[in-house]
Amino acid sequence: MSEHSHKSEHHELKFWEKYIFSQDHKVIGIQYGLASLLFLLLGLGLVSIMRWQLAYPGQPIPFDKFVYPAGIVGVAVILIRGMKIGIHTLIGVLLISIAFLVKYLISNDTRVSDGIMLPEFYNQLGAMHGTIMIFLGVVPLAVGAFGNYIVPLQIGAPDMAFPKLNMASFWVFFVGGVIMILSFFLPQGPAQAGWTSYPPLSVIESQGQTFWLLGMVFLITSSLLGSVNFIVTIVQLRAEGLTWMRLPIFVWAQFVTSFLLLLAFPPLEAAGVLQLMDRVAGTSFFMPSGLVVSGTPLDVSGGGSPLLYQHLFWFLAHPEVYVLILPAMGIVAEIIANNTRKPLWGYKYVVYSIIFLGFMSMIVWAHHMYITGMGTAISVFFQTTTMIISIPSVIILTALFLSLWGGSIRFTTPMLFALAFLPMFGIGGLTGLPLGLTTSDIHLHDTYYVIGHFHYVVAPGSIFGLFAGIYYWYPKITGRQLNNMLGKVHFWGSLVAMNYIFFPMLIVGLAGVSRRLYDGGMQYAHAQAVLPYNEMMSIAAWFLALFQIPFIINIFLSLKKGKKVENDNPWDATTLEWATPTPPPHGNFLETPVVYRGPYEYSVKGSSTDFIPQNKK
Amino acid sequence: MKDFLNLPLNASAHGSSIDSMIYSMHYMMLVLFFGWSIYFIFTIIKFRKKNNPNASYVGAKTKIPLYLVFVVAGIEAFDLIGFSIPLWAERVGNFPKEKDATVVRVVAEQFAWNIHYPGADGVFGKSKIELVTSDNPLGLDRTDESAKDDITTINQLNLPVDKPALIYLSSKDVIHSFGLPVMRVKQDVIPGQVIPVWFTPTLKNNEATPNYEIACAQLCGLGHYRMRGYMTIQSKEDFDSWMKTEAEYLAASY
Amino acid sequence: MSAHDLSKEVKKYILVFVGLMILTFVTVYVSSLEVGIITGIIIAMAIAATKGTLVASFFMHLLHEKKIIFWLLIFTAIFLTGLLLLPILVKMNGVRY
Amino acid sequence: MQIPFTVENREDTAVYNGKLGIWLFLASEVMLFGALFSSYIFLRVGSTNWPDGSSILNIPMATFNTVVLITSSITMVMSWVGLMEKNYKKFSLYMFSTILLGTIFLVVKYFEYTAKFEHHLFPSTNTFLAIYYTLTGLHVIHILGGLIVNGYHLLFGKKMWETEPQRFTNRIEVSGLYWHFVDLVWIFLFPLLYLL
Ligand code: HEA
Ligand code: HEA
Ligand code: CUA
Ligand SMILES: [Cu+2]
Repeated sequence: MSEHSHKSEHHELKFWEKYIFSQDHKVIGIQYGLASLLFLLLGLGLVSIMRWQLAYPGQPIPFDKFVYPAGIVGVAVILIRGMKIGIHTLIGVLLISIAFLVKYLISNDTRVSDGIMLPEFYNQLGAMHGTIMIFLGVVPLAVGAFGNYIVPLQIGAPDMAFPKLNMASFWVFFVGGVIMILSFFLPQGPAQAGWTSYPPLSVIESQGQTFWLLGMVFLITSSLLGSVNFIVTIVQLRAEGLTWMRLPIFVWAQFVTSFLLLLAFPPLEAAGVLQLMDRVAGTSFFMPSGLVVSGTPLDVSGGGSPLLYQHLFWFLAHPEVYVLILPAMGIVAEIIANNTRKPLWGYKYVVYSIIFLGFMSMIVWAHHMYITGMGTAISVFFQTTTMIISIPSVIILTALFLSLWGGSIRFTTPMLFALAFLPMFGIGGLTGLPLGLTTSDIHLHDTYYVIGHFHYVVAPGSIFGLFAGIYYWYPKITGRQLNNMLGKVHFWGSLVAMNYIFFPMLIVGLAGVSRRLYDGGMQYAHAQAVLPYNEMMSIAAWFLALFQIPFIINIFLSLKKGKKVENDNPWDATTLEWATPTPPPHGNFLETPVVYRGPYEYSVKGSSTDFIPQNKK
Repeated sequence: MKDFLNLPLNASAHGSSIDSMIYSMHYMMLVLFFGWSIYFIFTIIKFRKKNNPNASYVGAKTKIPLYLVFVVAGIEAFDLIGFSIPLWAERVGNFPKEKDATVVRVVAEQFAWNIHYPGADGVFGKSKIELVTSDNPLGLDRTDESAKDDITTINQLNLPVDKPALIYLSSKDVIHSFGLPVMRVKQDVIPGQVIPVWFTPTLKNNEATPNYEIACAQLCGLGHYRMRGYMTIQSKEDFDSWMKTEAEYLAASY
Repeated sequence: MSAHDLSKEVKKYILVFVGLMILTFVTVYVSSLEVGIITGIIIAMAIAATKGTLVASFFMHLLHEKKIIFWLLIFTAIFLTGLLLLPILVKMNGVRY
Repeated sequence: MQIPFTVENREDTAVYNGKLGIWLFLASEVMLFGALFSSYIFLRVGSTNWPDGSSILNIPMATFNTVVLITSSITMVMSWVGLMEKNYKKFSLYMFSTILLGTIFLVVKYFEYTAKFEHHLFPSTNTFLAIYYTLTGLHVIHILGGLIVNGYHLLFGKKMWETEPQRFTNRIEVSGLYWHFVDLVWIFLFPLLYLL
């Protein structure tokens, strides 16, 4: 984000052309990054409120006590350097808007009565937490931010193939996000039928659902535009000599991810359009005949099928979970190779596994629907595909584990996150197996076990992978290192806190406690034994939130105060993004790079350095 | 060691096979997890920069871990073919005959379970949505001959022990999920469909646990968390006498 | 593409156009016959598929197209088949008493 | 650095960026309409009283529209031929006809819709009409999109044609691919909704 280091080739760009409606993939990547980090923060905020109700059902939410102090601190931070505008202004504005949002959320009597959360509000928080985390947090960060910033650099391209389309894709995403945010301010609040939005419930719910659907249509469109761009970029703009089997794993991951987005998102778009019709035009695509809602027959023509929606939804949403994990795996692979100073073990196995994973992920979707009344034949099909799809993940993990052997491991902050990713994703993945078999899924379906399973893969899995990526590429993006001490606090705090949150979920789930319970299962006899865990998980969640503060401080502080990098390749890495100036100028490379070797040529015998960049003859 | 997963009490005939499957999966998971964890910790200590300043280009030469993948696949296949498929086929394909079973209709609504017994004649009376009122949530047409003796309750399911129960699930409004944790039964209730589910209760309720629970497992609106029903498993005699009282009560109220 | 090739192409386009027109009227005509629902669907879909193939092969130049696009389309076709077929199979294989 | 292969083909893939891009986009469109077709079949198979499309909808109008759309496809491809022959006038003429035909399609559609509304046949009336409106509505949106792009080429294309003729020809080819796809979708919609 610094102005020096490049002569503008054409005319001087105006501020808004350069930073707002920019067509430069790097600026767009940063825009995506900031937006998605804010959304992650919001998702975290929502879940922090939610966890209060789970820990102390029926007790007034105390968070409004923090609102004014936070607001005052915010104003103070803004004024800290007089009327000067800078990064501190941003932090201050952030604090004030969070304070305002929390205040707004918990001071509305359709959501909170006498300070006590109402069930509607709990459901809204749950639905929006899931939606925001997945569609506005992790996907835009993994694909929008890292994909945009890193992929063109790693393949030696001057930009994405279609810069205008790239800009459009960000702004369409932005509109989608704004719609989702606006829905919080509706009189009856945002969507409350879960992130899965199963009809008929979602069709008879309040206005927020319409906003959710509209927002989703925008987000989907944005992803579609983005994925076309990524695929064309990777296929067409690879530098000379950069053959397919020389691509960094991260690029492979983005490539397959883009295909998943491209081909799996349209069915959800269809489902969204049909549900929108059901809500707005009174059609009955998902509404069967003869519904009676709270005593009055529903006035719809009927004849629809609720299960149709579930098929369309999961046809996307299963591939979607691999969209969440593949980029993170790619980042982890990059970082492991770099910090063990040796090539990845089994590059080819990993590549083939990623491709196979992508392919298989399109035909396992109904494992989310075992309990909807599935016959034997179809269940055999989906169980088998589900078991088969676990194999490539096992291979990827095995390869990453074996890559450590014989390395010279450096425990840098990105490496810590990458290393933690392995066992954490392992727990998440392994707990997917009993869910993948119909018979054990009978007991575990829709319990906290599922919640535990997927949080292990998305939080200490995907999110850790993405954190690792931020720590790893920050020097390239800004020219400065993130602070190591703060990074380690962030890492250890998050790792411990997350395990305290998500491991108990597995235990609670095995006891048979349903998910999405407003009171955490307080009424149920079978939940009594595991109820105490609720408080523990909540406290850990708040600690987790606190441990993000060093990270936020680090991100902003290091922009100005971080240690300057000495050269363009501070990690002594091999891939092409490090062959650019820091930060890369418009057009990226000073001269068109040519690639002579594979992506991870570390510790090659007979070489003077322990790494040989891809573009070195 | 057998109960380290803390599964809830099992009160059905098929439950133990589900449990042993869950256990068998978790044993495999534990072995894998601890096996890899030991390797992991060992490796990151042995090969940290201090202990191993120069990395080896070749790294691990062994391919044994790849063969481990086949072992994992083998265990998965074993669980799939040996347990899951036959058990599932039993659950969804091998229903008891109506005459051998306690047949009940369960109609879910926001946020209650309507239980409907066919009564002495063994035939369910007709329901009509026009007749739905708060006293008659099922919209049962009492003028229908076969409906006269039908017994309905709300949130209270009684079943005799050791006799298969065959339950027809349907919903009036949104999707619910009929979950009986102690029976290892869970079935989504989809509006517009009638879905059967069956199990054989083997454990009577007693003073200490006067009833079991029906838990709604699928988000169905703001009252999802309180959509709880009770299930009482009785001896055949107790069940019959309960039926009789209900029938008398019904006769008295018409 | 030389001028000669182009005029050959144009001839093809016109032939395809005529074919499409004929097929359009054939499909309308067939639908007015009483052929039974299944036969009707099969005929209508066969005609539509033929027309679609014509458009794709000639107007969209798929016949001359490059490998990479074929791969993409094969890929899509596989998933499309899954998408079209599986929900129906699932519907047919539900739990029933 | 310029972005490579915006005009000429990349050697190993033998396509230019735009062409690969549009085909990818069409692949996702295939999945979109595929999902909707799948929903149609799903609902229809499960329905006990599916109305006969031909008894509700106007077949002559739709047949006319089919003819219009197919014709617009050939004019579209001819406008590209015009550019290949370096004949801008031919291009303009055919492009204009394409837009005209597209507009006619929309006008006919408009009359079809209003006729339905007058008979109180709304999306909420039954599932057949619901899917009819949704599928044709989505198709109409696609036509509109195509018209806007083609209109842009017709009105503002001259400048690019004079400076970068090859790039402009590519653009027309790409727009053509999209337009033919929209035609292709209609070819399936027509029998599915009107005739079966
Ligand atoms: C990033 C996201 C992600 C990933 C990668 C996965 C991966 C997997 N998931 Fe998960 N899943 C979700 C996200 C994800 N899932 C979400 C969000 C839901 C819930 C949606 C909702 O209902 O709201 C869900 C729900 C879900 C269900 C439905 C449960 C239910 O509702 O009843 C099922 C069932 O089959 C399932 C299975 C699997 C399987 C078999 C894998 C496999 O791919 C996993 C394969 C991985 C392994 C097998 C690990 C291998 C590792 C080793 C062998 C090494 C071990 C070493 C150490 C631990 C040190 N998942
Ligand atoms: C990507 C997906 C994702 C992620 C990352 C998370 C993260 C977390 N989730 Fe969430 N969750 C879901 C997806 C996700 N979740 C979904 C889909 C559901 C189901 C919803 C439904 O029922 O419909 C769910 C449901 C769910 C529930 C169950 C609700 C219920 O069933 O009633 C709970 C309960 O505790 C929970 C908790 C948490 C916690 C404590 C985290 C923590 O890990 C959060 C940690 C947060 C971060 C790690 C953010 C860090 C980023 C920053 C701090 C940004 C910094 C900013 C700048 C620099 C500007 N989640
Ligand atoms: Cu009914 Cu949840
Ligand atoms: Cu899945």
